[in-house]
Amino acid sequence: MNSYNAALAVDIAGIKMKTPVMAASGTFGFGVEYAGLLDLNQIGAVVVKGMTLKPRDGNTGRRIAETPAGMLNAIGLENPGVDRFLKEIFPQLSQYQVPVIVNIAGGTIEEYGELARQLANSGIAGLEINISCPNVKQGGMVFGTDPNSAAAVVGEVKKYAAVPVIAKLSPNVTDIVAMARAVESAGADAISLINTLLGMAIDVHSWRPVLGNIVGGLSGPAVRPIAVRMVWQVAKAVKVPVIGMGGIMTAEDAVEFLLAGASAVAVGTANFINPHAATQIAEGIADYLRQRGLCHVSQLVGQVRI
Amino acid sequence: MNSYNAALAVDIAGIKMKTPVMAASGTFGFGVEYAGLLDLNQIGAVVVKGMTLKPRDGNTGRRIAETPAGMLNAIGLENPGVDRFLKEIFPQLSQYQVPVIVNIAGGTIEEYGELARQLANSGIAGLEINISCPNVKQGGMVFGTDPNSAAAVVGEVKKYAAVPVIAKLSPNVTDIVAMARAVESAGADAISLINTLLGMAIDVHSWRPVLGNIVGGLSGPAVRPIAVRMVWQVAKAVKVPVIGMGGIMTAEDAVEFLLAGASAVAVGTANFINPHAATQIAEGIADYLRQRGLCHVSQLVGQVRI
Amino acid sequence: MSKQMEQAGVVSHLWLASTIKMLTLRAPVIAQCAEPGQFIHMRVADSYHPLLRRPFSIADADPQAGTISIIYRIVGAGTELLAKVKDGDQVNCLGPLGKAFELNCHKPLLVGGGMGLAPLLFLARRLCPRPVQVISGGRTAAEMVWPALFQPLCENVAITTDDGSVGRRGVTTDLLPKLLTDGQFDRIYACGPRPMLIGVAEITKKFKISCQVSLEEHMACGIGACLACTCSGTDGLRRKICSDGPVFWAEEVLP
Amino acid sequence: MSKQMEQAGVVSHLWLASTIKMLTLRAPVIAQCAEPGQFIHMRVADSYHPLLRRPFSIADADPQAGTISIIYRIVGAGTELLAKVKDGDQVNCLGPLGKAFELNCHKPLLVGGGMGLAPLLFLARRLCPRPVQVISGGRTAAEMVWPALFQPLCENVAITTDDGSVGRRGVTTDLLPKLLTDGQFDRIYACGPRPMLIGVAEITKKFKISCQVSLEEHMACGIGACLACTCSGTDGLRRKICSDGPVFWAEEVLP
Ligand SMILES: Cc1cc2nc3c(=O)[nH]c(=O)nc-3n(C[C@H](O)[C@H](O)[C@H](O)COP(=O)(O)OP(=O)(O)OC[C@H]3O[C@@H](n4cnc5c(N)ncnc54)[C@H](O)[C@@H]3O)c2cc1C
Ligand SMILES: Cc1cc2nc3c(=O)[nH]c(=O)nc-3n(C[C@H](O)[C@H](O)[C@H](O)COP(=O)(O)OP(=O)(O)OC[C@H]3O[C@@H](n4cnc5c(N)ncnc54)[C@H](O)[C@@H]3O)c2cc1C
Ligand SMILES: Cc1cc2nc3c(=O)[nH]c(=O)nc-3n(C[C@H](O)[C@H](O)[C@H](O)COP(=O)(O)O)c2cc1C
Ligand SMILES: Cc1cc2nc3c(=O)[nH]c(=O)nc-3n(C[C@H](O)[C@H](O)[C@H](O)COP(=O)(O)O)c2cc1C
Ligand code: FES
Ligand code: FES
Repeated sequence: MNSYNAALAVDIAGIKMKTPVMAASGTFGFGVEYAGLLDLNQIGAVVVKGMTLKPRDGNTGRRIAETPAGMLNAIGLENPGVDRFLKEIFPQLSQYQVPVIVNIAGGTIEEYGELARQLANSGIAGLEINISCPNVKQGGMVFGTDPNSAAAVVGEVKKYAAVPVIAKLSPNVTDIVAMARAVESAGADAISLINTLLGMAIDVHSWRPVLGNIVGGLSGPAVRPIAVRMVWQVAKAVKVPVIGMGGIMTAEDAVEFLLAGASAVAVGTANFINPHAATQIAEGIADYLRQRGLCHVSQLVGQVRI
Repeated sequence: MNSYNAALAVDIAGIKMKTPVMAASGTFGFGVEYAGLLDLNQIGAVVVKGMTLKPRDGNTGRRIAETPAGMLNAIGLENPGVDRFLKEIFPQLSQYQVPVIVNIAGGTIEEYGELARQLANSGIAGLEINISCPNVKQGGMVFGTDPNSAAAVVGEVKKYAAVPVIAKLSPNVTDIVAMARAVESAGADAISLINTLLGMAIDVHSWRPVLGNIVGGLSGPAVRPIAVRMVWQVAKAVKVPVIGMGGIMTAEDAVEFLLAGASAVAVGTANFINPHAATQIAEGIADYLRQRGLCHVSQLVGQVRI
Repeated sequence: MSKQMEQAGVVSHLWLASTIKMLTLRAPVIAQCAEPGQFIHMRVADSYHPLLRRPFSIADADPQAGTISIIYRIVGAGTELLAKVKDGDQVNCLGPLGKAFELNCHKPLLVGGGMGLAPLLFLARRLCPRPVQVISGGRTAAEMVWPALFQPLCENVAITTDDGSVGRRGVTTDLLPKLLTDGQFDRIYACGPRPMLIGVAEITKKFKISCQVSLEEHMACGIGACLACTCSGTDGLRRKICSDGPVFWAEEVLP
Repeated sequence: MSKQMEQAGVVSHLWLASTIKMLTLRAPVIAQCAEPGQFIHMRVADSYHPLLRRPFSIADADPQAGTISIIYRIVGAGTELLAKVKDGDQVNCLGPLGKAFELNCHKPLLVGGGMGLAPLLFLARRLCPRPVQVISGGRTAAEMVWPALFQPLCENVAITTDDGSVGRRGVTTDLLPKLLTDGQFDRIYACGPRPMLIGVAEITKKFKISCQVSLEEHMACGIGACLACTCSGTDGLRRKICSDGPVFWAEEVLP
């Protein structure tokens, strides 16, 4: 397990990771759920579920649906709130050496700032700003589809944040590069993409939407070509590191994102299918490097030959 | 075969179709290619490959790639040009009773108008304005991602068109409803959606983009949830009929679009996998109606129970 | 030893009814620590079609033989694929998952509707040699595969069907009041459709008998990470059905 | 009778080399009208994974027996799935597709590289009893399954391999000039990698011998509808490889 460390270790905007393979927000709980199944210390970073100031129950009704090579989710940011996170959950997670990144979601710009303030000296490794959740009425994706609003949120968070700030972009936009440039100018230390694509499924037996929330976010292999395209476009346009995700199931999928310009990747839906996905993908990247005589993963980043 | 006619016949903005299942542009050639395999007269309408004023060779290099439950294409609007279409191809196709809709693509607003003018009295049943092709540098999707440009194109085409005009929308936008409203206000008689989503694939062996054109359009079952969501949003917002497409493989998939609000559907990628898709899906819809004691397909349109 | 991912070989795969099969797998690690009420989360295909795992209650486990069994109904694409699995094939299982039934009782009554009887079968085995009674509810005789499975483990198997084609016409809860009046039961275990569970919980509350229920919800991760399956407890706190449950005390989650 | 969609039963499925298999299918309608150079477009899975059909040259067809054969190399996900197909399974085939070789010659020479030899095998059979000679090129001895297949149909089988492990070390075009000088051939048929085809076309042009080549491209529809597979002819007009080809006169499509 440790043999690949040298080749895989990366530093994303100051967050030091043993491997470039992170666990994506909302798909890895608070990390501890997976502790019995894999060695959390062998994961690049754990991005915890979207956190709000107050506890949230999330959406009612059915929350997930399968689609061809993908899934829809409409969890609706269920979470225990930042207080309980800091008091009850983070102490468990901080026993591991893995960097913990907290994904934050506010209903107003001020709430994002307040979340950053409350998390400032907690010992977390980074903040990921979720301006891209398609499953909540207020905030969420609204901030993620307008460059000015996105920049305002990032600016506010940067005022209070003591750790690197990652802006997570929504793919539900006409111009992903404009969004990336806006958050970079506002001070984002890194950019992650993509969040889920807004989708819908209807049950042809009951004539009802499959999801209680009517619409939900599409993730999984189905969206990978869209994600790779957006990572490629954004990585060319910004200077900050890009964290790529969207449908990564295998080491080859991860390499595709690295070649497109991602400095690290995150694994989401794959965790549900294979709980060892994040560590196995890291091992697979190490093998890939070894087979090609490469000594570090950075030798892949952005190397697509156009 | 004829038993389902009464239940399935639809009139989309004046185009009379035997079934609500059309063949999508670019996936059914000029119809005649499929003539040996199925009865063209049993298809709702044939939408022919995107047509330009001058012949086009399309993109060089590899033009298609498979992705999970989907495919990328970067044909680049290869076509013989409107002259040869009218002289050599349309006469073959017009021997059938199936309505022929011509998908038109211009590099400028004037070119769209000129295409409409040249096709005005040719005997075609309708025009579909392709403002959404992701695979050409000029025109194409540029018009499809800005409401004002889209409206301008539709307005120009309406000046010359003697047949119903369908505006085909791109899904690569932040606000599909704004696009739909813009083309409706400009006079579109119907709206079709979705065209393909811009995607990319990289070969991890050669480090090169799989497609010669680098990026391409994603279609197939993978995109269906996105398409259903957009059809649902648009159908609620406009008065003109909506033609739904994106990943329809089975009659149940088609019913999902009808319930979401589409008055007709189009089958694209499915034609490649099953050349009988369009007719079999129509038969499947007829069965679906029969099993539920419904006497006409319109009883499904927009009936999703929210 | 707790939850594991295990590549399990098919030992046998039998039809019990026209849409119901029993699958027995060699999964020594899961078999070793499985307790009644727990489930396994299974991949039914190696492709992305379907993408997600499928949860099935453990209907039996034999630690000596290293085998576990599930009993399932074919209801959609995933179970249709699963039904094609053959002797010698391998299936990827995650388990045992979830919280098990509490076995601290003397005279239990098991109430199961439809496929909800699967976890109760394993429970009945582990409750032996205590006297076990079961009410087996279902739609119609053709699906009533359960009495034969429960008979060797139980004192008494009462049957209800919706259409009266076997046993009493009606639902399981129709039988409950009389049984509870006469039977001196000190624990009810229930698994089945939600309306049934609500009915059972109401009646047992009236009779002041402790009751455990097993809930179902659509699941993605199966281990408490994705929050697809949560519900609100009666205390207002959230519960994850996959990891805080599927077994709960009735009053914890039902009105 | 032209192209059809036919559900074809597997008659036999044999390994010819470690990554090469021959699949024989009962497909009476396709077998009836197949001509050498044509191909079938095949579904290798019922799921969406992979989504598209796969094209394979018809390597043999027996109208009496109602069977066709393909010979294929396992190179990716689709051919890996295909390799698992068993006797009695059904595969969905579209065919016969494309334009066939013209058989109007007296003394043909067949030049094939790698899997390009598959359509030439069917061609050799249909050219009989004319005297047929073939140059069979490949990478290495282990993949050289072709001589044994061509032997019963041909006067002479010349062999080249990249590594010299069997036959002459080199490529098929190395042998061409001498053969064309001595052999009085009146037609060359070539199928294989593009650089080989260009080489063959150059040499045959010099020798003024008519030459047909079979091209390959990634295909979606296989019937001329999607334009995935087009190329420019030497006259500047576009050609669809799937329906105007895959067989072309060399000067039509090659420099
Ligand atoms: C903890 C748990 C234990 C289970 N144990 C068993 C068991 O022992 N035997 C058995 O036959 N089934 C059991 N199920 C249900 C089983 O998981 C589903 O029937 C199966 O996943 C359906 O897969 P599919 O692809 O065939 O159907 P799909 O095509 O996915 O769905 C078919 C129908 O089943 C419904 N369905 C699917 N999954 C669930 C679910 N998780 N909860 C409720 N409804 C669902 C769908 O809404 C749909 O109406 C259990 C479910 C859970 C959550
Ligand atoms: C008209 C025609 C006839 C053919 N006949 C034969 C035959 O008789 N025997 C045989 O072994 N193969 C033949 N092929 C090639 C065969 O279709 C591919 O090998 C097959 O589709 C690969 O599928 P896959 O999913 O295993 O590989 P993929 O994972 O799709 O691809 C694996 C590799 O093969 C390449 N490839 C895939 N399809 C094609 C193609 N159409 N043209 C060129 N390269 C391709 C890919 O670029 C990639 O490098 C033929 C192709 C065409 C177009
Ligand atoms: C069930 C589920 C819950 C998610 N919750 C969040 C969340 O709380 N915050 C967030 O930023 N992204 C969330 N996401 C998005 C993922 O982090 C990721 O961006 C997306 O799923 C694409 O990656 P994938 O295809 O690998 O899953 C969620 C995704 C899923 C499937
Ligand atoms: C190979 C290919 C070529 C296409 N060419 C065109 C085109 O010329 N004009 C157009 O408007 N849409 C074109 N499309 C888009 C389809 O008409 C359709 O909108 C899209 O593929 C979604 O439907 P599907 O998922 O059923 O394929 C093309 C799609 C494919 C796959
Ligand atoms: S299924 Fe993921 S939390 Fe329960
Ligand atoms: S493969 Fe579609 S035109 Fe040739």
